[in-house]
Amino acid sequence: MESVDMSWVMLGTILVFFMHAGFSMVETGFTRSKNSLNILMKNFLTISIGAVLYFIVGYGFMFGTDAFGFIGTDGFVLNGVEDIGFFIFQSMFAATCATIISGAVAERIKLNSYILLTIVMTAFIYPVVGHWVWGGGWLSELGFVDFAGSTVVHFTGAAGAIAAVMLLGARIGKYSKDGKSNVIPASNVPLGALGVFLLWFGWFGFNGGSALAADVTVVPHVISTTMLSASAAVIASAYYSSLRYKKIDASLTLNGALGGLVGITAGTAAVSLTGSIIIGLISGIVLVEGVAFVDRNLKLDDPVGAIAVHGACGIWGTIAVGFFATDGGLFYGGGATLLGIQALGVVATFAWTFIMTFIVFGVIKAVAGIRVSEEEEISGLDFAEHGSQAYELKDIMVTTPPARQSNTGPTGATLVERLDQLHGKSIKMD
Amino acid sequence: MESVDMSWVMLGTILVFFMHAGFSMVETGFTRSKNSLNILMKNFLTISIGAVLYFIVGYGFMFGTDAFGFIGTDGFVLNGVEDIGFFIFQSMFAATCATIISGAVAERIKLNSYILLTIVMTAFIYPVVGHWVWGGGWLSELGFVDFAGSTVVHFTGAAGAIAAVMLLGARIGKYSKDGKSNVIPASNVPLGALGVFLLWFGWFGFNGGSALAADVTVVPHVISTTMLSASAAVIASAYYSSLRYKKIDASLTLNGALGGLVGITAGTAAVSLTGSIIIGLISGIVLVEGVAFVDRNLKLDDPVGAIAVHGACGIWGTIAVGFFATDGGLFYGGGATLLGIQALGVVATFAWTFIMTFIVFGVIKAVAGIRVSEEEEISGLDFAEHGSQAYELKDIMVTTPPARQSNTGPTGATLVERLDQLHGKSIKMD
Amino acid sequence: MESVDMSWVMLGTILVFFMHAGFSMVETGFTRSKNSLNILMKNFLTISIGAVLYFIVGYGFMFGTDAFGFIGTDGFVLNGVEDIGFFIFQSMFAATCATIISGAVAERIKLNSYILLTIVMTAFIYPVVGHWVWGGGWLSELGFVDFAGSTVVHFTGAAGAIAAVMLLGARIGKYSKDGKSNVIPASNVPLGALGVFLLWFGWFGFNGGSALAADVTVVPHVISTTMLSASAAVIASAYYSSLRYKKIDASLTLNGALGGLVGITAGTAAVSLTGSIIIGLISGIVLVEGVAFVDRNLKLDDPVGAIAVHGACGIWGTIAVGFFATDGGLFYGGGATLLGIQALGVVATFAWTFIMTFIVFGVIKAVAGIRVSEEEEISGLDFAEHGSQAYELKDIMVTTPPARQSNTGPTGATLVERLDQLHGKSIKMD
Amino acid sequence: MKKIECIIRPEKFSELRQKLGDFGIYGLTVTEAAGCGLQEGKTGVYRGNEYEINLFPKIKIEMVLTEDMTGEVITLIKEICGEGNVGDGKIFVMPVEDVIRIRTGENGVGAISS
Amino acid sequence: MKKIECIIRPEKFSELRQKLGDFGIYGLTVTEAAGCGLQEGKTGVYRGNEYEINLFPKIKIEMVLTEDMTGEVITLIKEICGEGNVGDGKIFVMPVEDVIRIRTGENGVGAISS
Amino acid sequence: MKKIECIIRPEKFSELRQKLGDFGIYGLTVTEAAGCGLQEGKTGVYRGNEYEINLFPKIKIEMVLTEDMTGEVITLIKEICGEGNVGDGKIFVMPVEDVIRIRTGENGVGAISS
Ligand SMILES: Nc1ncnc2c1ncn2[C@@H]1O[C@H](COP(=O)(O)OP(=O)(O)O)[C@@H](O)[C@H]1O
Ligand SMILES: Nc1ncnc2c1ncn2[C@@H]1O[C@H](COP(=O)(O)OP(=O)(O)O)[C@@H](O)[C@H]1O
Ligand SMILES: Nc1ncnc2c1ncn2[C@@H]1O[C@H](COP(=O)(O)OP(=O)(O)O)[C@@H](O)[C@H]1O
Repeated sequence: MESVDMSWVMLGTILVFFMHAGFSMVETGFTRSKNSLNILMKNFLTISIGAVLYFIVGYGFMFGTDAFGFIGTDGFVLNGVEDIGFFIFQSMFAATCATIISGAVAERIKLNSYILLTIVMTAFIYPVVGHWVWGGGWLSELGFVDFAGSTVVHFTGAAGAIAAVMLLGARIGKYSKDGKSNVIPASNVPLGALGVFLLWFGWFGFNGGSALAADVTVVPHVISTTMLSASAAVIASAYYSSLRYKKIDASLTLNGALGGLVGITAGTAAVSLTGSIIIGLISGIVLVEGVAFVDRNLKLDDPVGAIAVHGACGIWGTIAVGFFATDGGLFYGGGATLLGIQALGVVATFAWTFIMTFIVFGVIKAVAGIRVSEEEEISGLDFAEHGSQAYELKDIMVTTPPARQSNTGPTGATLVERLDQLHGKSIKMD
Repeated sequence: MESVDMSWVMLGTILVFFMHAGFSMVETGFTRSKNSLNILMKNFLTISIGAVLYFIVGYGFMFGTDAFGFIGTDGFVLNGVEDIGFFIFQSMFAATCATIISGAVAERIKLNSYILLTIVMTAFIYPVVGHWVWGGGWLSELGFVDFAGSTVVHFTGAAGAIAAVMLLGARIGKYSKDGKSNVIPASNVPLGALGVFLLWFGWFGFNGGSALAADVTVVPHVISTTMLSASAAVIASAYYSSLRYKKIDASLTLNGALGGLVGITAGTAAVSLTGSIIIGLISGIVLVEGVAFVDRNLKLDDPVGAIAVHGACGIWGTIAVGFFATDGGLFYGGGATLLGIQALGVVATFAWTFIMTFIVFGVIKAVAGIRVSEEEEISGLDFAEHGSQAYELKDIMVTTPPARQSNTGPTGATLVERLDQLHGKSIKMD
Repeated sequence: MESVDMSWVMLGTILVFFMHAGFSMVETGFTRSKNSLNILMKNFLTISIGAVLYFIVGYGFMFGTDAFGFIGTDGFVLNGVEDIGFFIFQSMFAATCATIISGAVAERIKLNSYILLTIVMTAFIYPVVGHWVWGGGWLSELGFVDFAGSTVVHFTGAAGAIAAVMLLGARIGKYSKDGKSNVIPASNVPLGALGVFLLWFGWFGFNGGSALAADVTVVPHVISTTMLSASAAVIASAYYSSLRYKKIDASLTLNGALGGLVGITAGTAAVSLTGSIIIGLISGIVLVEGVAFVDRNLKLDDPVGAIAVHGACGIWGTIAVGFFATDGGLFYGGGATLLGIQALGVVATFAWTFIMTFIVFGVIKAVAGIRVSEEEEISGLDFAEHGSQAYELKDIMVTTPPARQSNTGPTGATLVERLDQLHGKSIKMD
Repeated sequence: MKKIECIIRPEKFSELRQKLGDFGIYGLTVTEAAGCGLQEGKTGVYRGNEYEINLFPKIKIEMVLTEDMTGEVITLIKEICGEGNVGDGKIFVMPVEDVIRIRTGENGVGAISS
Repeated sequence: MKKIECIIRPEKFSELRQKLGDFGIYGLTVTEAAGCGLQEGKTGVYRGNEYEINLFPKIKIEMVLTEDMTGEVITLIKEICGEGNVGDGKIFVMPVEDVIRIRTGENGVGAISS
Repeated sequence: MKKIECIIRPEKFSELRQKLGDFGIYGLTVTEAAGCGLQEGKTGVYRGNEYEINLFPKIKIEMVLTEDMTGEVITLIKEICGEGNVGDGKIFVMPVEDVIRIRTGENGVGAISS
């Protein structure tokens, strides 16, 4: 392998890793401060467990010798694997897929149950889909196009999120008895906005690195389509939300940027620059409608909009390739074949991921429970699960408790002295 | 084109993109929290609109076939353009120039009027200056040196900001009736400091990428001068501010880092390492004096110090090349020619940008108005323009409103029951 | 030098620079908000002064012509130095070593005394250690292995921190009279978590760049071991802390990630992927125990856990090479020689750094004082040293003070008018 | 006129406020407070050290009412905010000599009648 | 002695405070509060769902004064804080039995005279 | 029964609270306040412009007590919170007509006795 190609893929690897900082900030910013520590821990554990498990089994299932076009069968613990660079690049994707779920289930899921789900996701559910499309499985045989993972990574994550949220239920207070969807405002949108920038930044590695080489004919094109699609989506979601809701909705516009990125991920190398702008514009609208549909029709409580971003826009992006691919796309006289294959890929991925997640998480629910107690949810997961809080605790809140006892006649000059005699020198804490 | 050069330029592109995260955090951190959403939206829309418009027209005006040394005339929608990588790299610069204005006009400008200005800026005003210097226009013919854009990008942005602020006026309460400049403290300096780091980080791509190739004789030198100048500027502004104001002023020191980066941008490849340290030290002082001058003499209300950072230090950086360029600089026996050309470039750029911006924004002011209502400004732009707020809203603030009506004798055990009968089951919201 | 190698090292340089953003956010997030500005200024000044001084003298002491295997003797101001890229890469490391101290001494050190220490650290103390190991000094002669600086950079920083904290003492209220270690909660853990991500991200450049070339046989391996060790450490510290303290401690888990990174830094190129996981797991436990030991046994007040992260894990990482190095490690039949050399390196580094820092900082303490006044510490360093605060100041707190004077019979319709007559039109500030 | 100050659990505020409205009382002033009493503190842990939180967040509501309403308002508060758990809170009844509506300058009962 | 509690719009505080000072009154205690009454709520929208904010930020000022000053102080508050818009706020006058200046221990009027 | 309101320096709260506990008083309500009076303002500087901070953070403690305890409690507050520096704070003693314990509904002294 060439040094320059290796460097490019390693750069991509590092950037995809960095997307996890983005996910963490988006999820922390879009939820309430009483659950911030918990969300951060979920994210750190997801990327960590994901990387280790992908090394042990995930990579093998995904890229090992094919069996029935369904799954890989060797290369566990990288046994006999030459290209370590390719492994580490791919391992970042595995964790990305898993972390998508963490946002949708935030503020009420039990940490340990979440971890169990993450384990199955990164070790098995995702690698299988990955094998179908990138590991020489049946979908790749059919000619399914998903350059960097609109379906493989993003839609898979969203499908898992749908199943998880269905089993988990909404946060307390999110839906009124009459089914009205209530507002649970974000705690730190600037942090969330930063997270979106981090994701956007990392995405250049996600899409660009997927060229797997510093190919001058591919990479600049990929960087450009990625940039233009995200930009178009920001514009679309900003103005479409102001059309629909009278105001430019900040958090929807931020989601919109991500929607545009998810939307272009499949076709980034296959569509023209103009095509990428159109895909982005539509992604922005799909996102706004998607959030409304998930929140008010499906009544799935998704605090950060993960299902709309990665699900709705993931589907759109995958299908869009069928229309906009300069080679084989419907709009370029390529007929409907590709379109059909793309659709098939989406359906198959949904079926597999949704069903598997539903079963696995359903079992966890039955056996261990998946939701924190109502009391913990109200007072916040941070104190309950981590014994602490994310933001400053006022000094006055933390004090050494007064010892309880009755007064037995003390002596001494001042009241304080007398009290001190009773209790021994009092320990003063800052 | 070589893979390695392409990779380097793409890395630069990604890093320059990331500078927008920096701008957003600086502007959000240095202003009041009641306007944070609005500032974030401005930044996201600027980069997005900038990228799309630069693709459609900007690139053509800047790098198309020259007409009279003034403007490019073809290559719109990248028609007939080979090097997509160069386009996407340049498009990030266009947005950067526009976003500089957003900080200076923060906390009182109407979002849509700002957007209109941004459109003209990225589509026309900036590309023309860019053509003069980098597109084969008249300034490049004269031998004007601006390696990465102290003038082309930064000073152009600042010149536009001056015009915009003049038309817009100061924030309510910024200046007392007697002309005293009052303090409007920042809401989140740590976020602003993070923004400065993001900008500094991205600047290595801004200057380094401008080599347009992984040239071993240029790039390491550029990275080093960029680093040393910024460092020297931090030291200078920290200690100069403590000399002038008795305290090491944190926000001025943060601005100082940016001043040092702007200051070295023109000469990064042309001056020696020692030269870069001197340029940086002076930039740090120029920044502190610049902020004082803009704020207290010009009475231009610039919440984030954009005019001092990009304007004062932009001029200094461009002129400095005339002194410190190892080839042709005054201090290296190169005479005053280069110095004169540099000065001419600054003047020409100011004239063009200031006048154009003044006209365009003046028209917008006359036609649509550019400033939010006093009431909106006081209560904050976030709620007024986006219907929401950036940071956590206390639960108690959000409640279902009590229905107003007179009591008609109810029956039932407890008061609550009786009230419920009156109103049907009450909907309780979190 | 090859373009591709240069590009890779420059990428590393930029990433290591970015680690300073990480340090700043971790330190700001883990301490109280009344000291945030001060911590940010410390970090900005550290990197800035570090870079400039390393250019002037540090590089020469570290990589100049060797004298007695102890120190370099030329190349000051890069005199006669060819490879500028190598210099700038190394300069980032120097600042990193110094900044480690800033976290441990936070919330009570005098800024200027800290700066003096930083100067000596980056100009002399660190370069000497660097010379021993990387500059052809005696330790490198012995075959001491420290690929990217577990000892050279991290442990050196920690050793300095220990000396500094011993001389400085604990923050007011940290230890009760009876020696009990009290809790002083963090002010912004999400910001701290972001900092950890920034550091982790930058670390890929820290370790990867240390290959000093885009070597396909080394780099992917280094990126992988770095990733796996950090991941393993996160898992270990999360679950070990929950075992030890009943809860998954968020801030310890965040420290754990850094512990795993420090732990793999020495052996990143020398150990197997599996080895890196084991090293990481142990690092996570070492971190948790290290924090407990430093805080409750040594009673060294280290607000951010710098001593445990860079010290305890730095030692472990260096020693671990002796066990896990696939070539020469004890577990690979290499005998105990390497192990002995590694241990010797740790001891020598500690002796030199601790003693030097103790002397230098002791002198500063005697001459200028190193600690702010009790009053300043209680009210916070931000207002005392910078005249301002990090987060929003409520409008009502800032007002124009009422002039004090007695009432001399005024006339006029309303009370307000009469008062105004008395005082001339009152200036109203926002 | 009387001033009723009550200290309640934050999570009860929303419902109480609504019921007061149903009851015809819209005017009130709220402040965030923290309180302690018989309620047992909770223990947290940070970096391995335990700490006790023994001040609990409470909401303090102030209402100035005409004499005749106080009784029913107190009943209402007790019914809505009384969980029966330690920490439910207190109600204080205090005398008020006069009330002025700043907008109109009217005082006495007229100043609080909506 | 009387205690005057007034609930006003935050933006009025700065001027009121200054005028009180001109008037010779420097001692006061301020708390941030939120209130509701006749003032109409405002509607926000977040991710497409509407919500109503019907508690408004207010500033609560507490001043303990000698009987004779209360009248003029009330006038002053009405003049400065009375915009004539719903939501201007209220003034409550309450009895105080004693005041102690912690620093000196002196009580009664001496404790609040500057 | 009496209500004691005291305004103190935040750094004194922890010790005062503990001593009150030693003294048998556990029930109290705290709010963060800001105050001014004779205490001199401090000057800050931001981006080269000076500004004055002349409201100081204070802690406001409210305790409802039986008549007989007020005296000693006041002494205690004076001893603990009296540094002798301007800004130490004030104590206000006010009448309370009734207290209700929401949890049990009991009123009068029984509502505050622990
Ligand atoms: N004597 C008191 N004076 C003022 N406030 C009090 C007093 N006693 C209790 N409170 C307030 O009432 C709240 C609940 O009191 P507590 O004794 O904990 O429970 P309960 O009222 O159910 O017995 C406390 O948190 C405090 O805010
Ligand atoms: N009965 C009351 N008790 C205590 N506070 C009240 C009462 N009525 C109103 N307030 C306070 O006064 C503020 C203004 O009252 P409101 O009725 O909205 O306007 P106005 O006083 O102009 O009629 C409210 O926000 C609330 O804080
Ligand atoms: N007349 C008053 N009414 C209400 N609060 C007051 C009054 N005078 C002072 N205070 C409060 O007491 C605090 C201390 O008062 P100040 O005059 O500054 O110091 P000292 O009480 O030591 O003379 C002030 O910050 C303010 O909160």
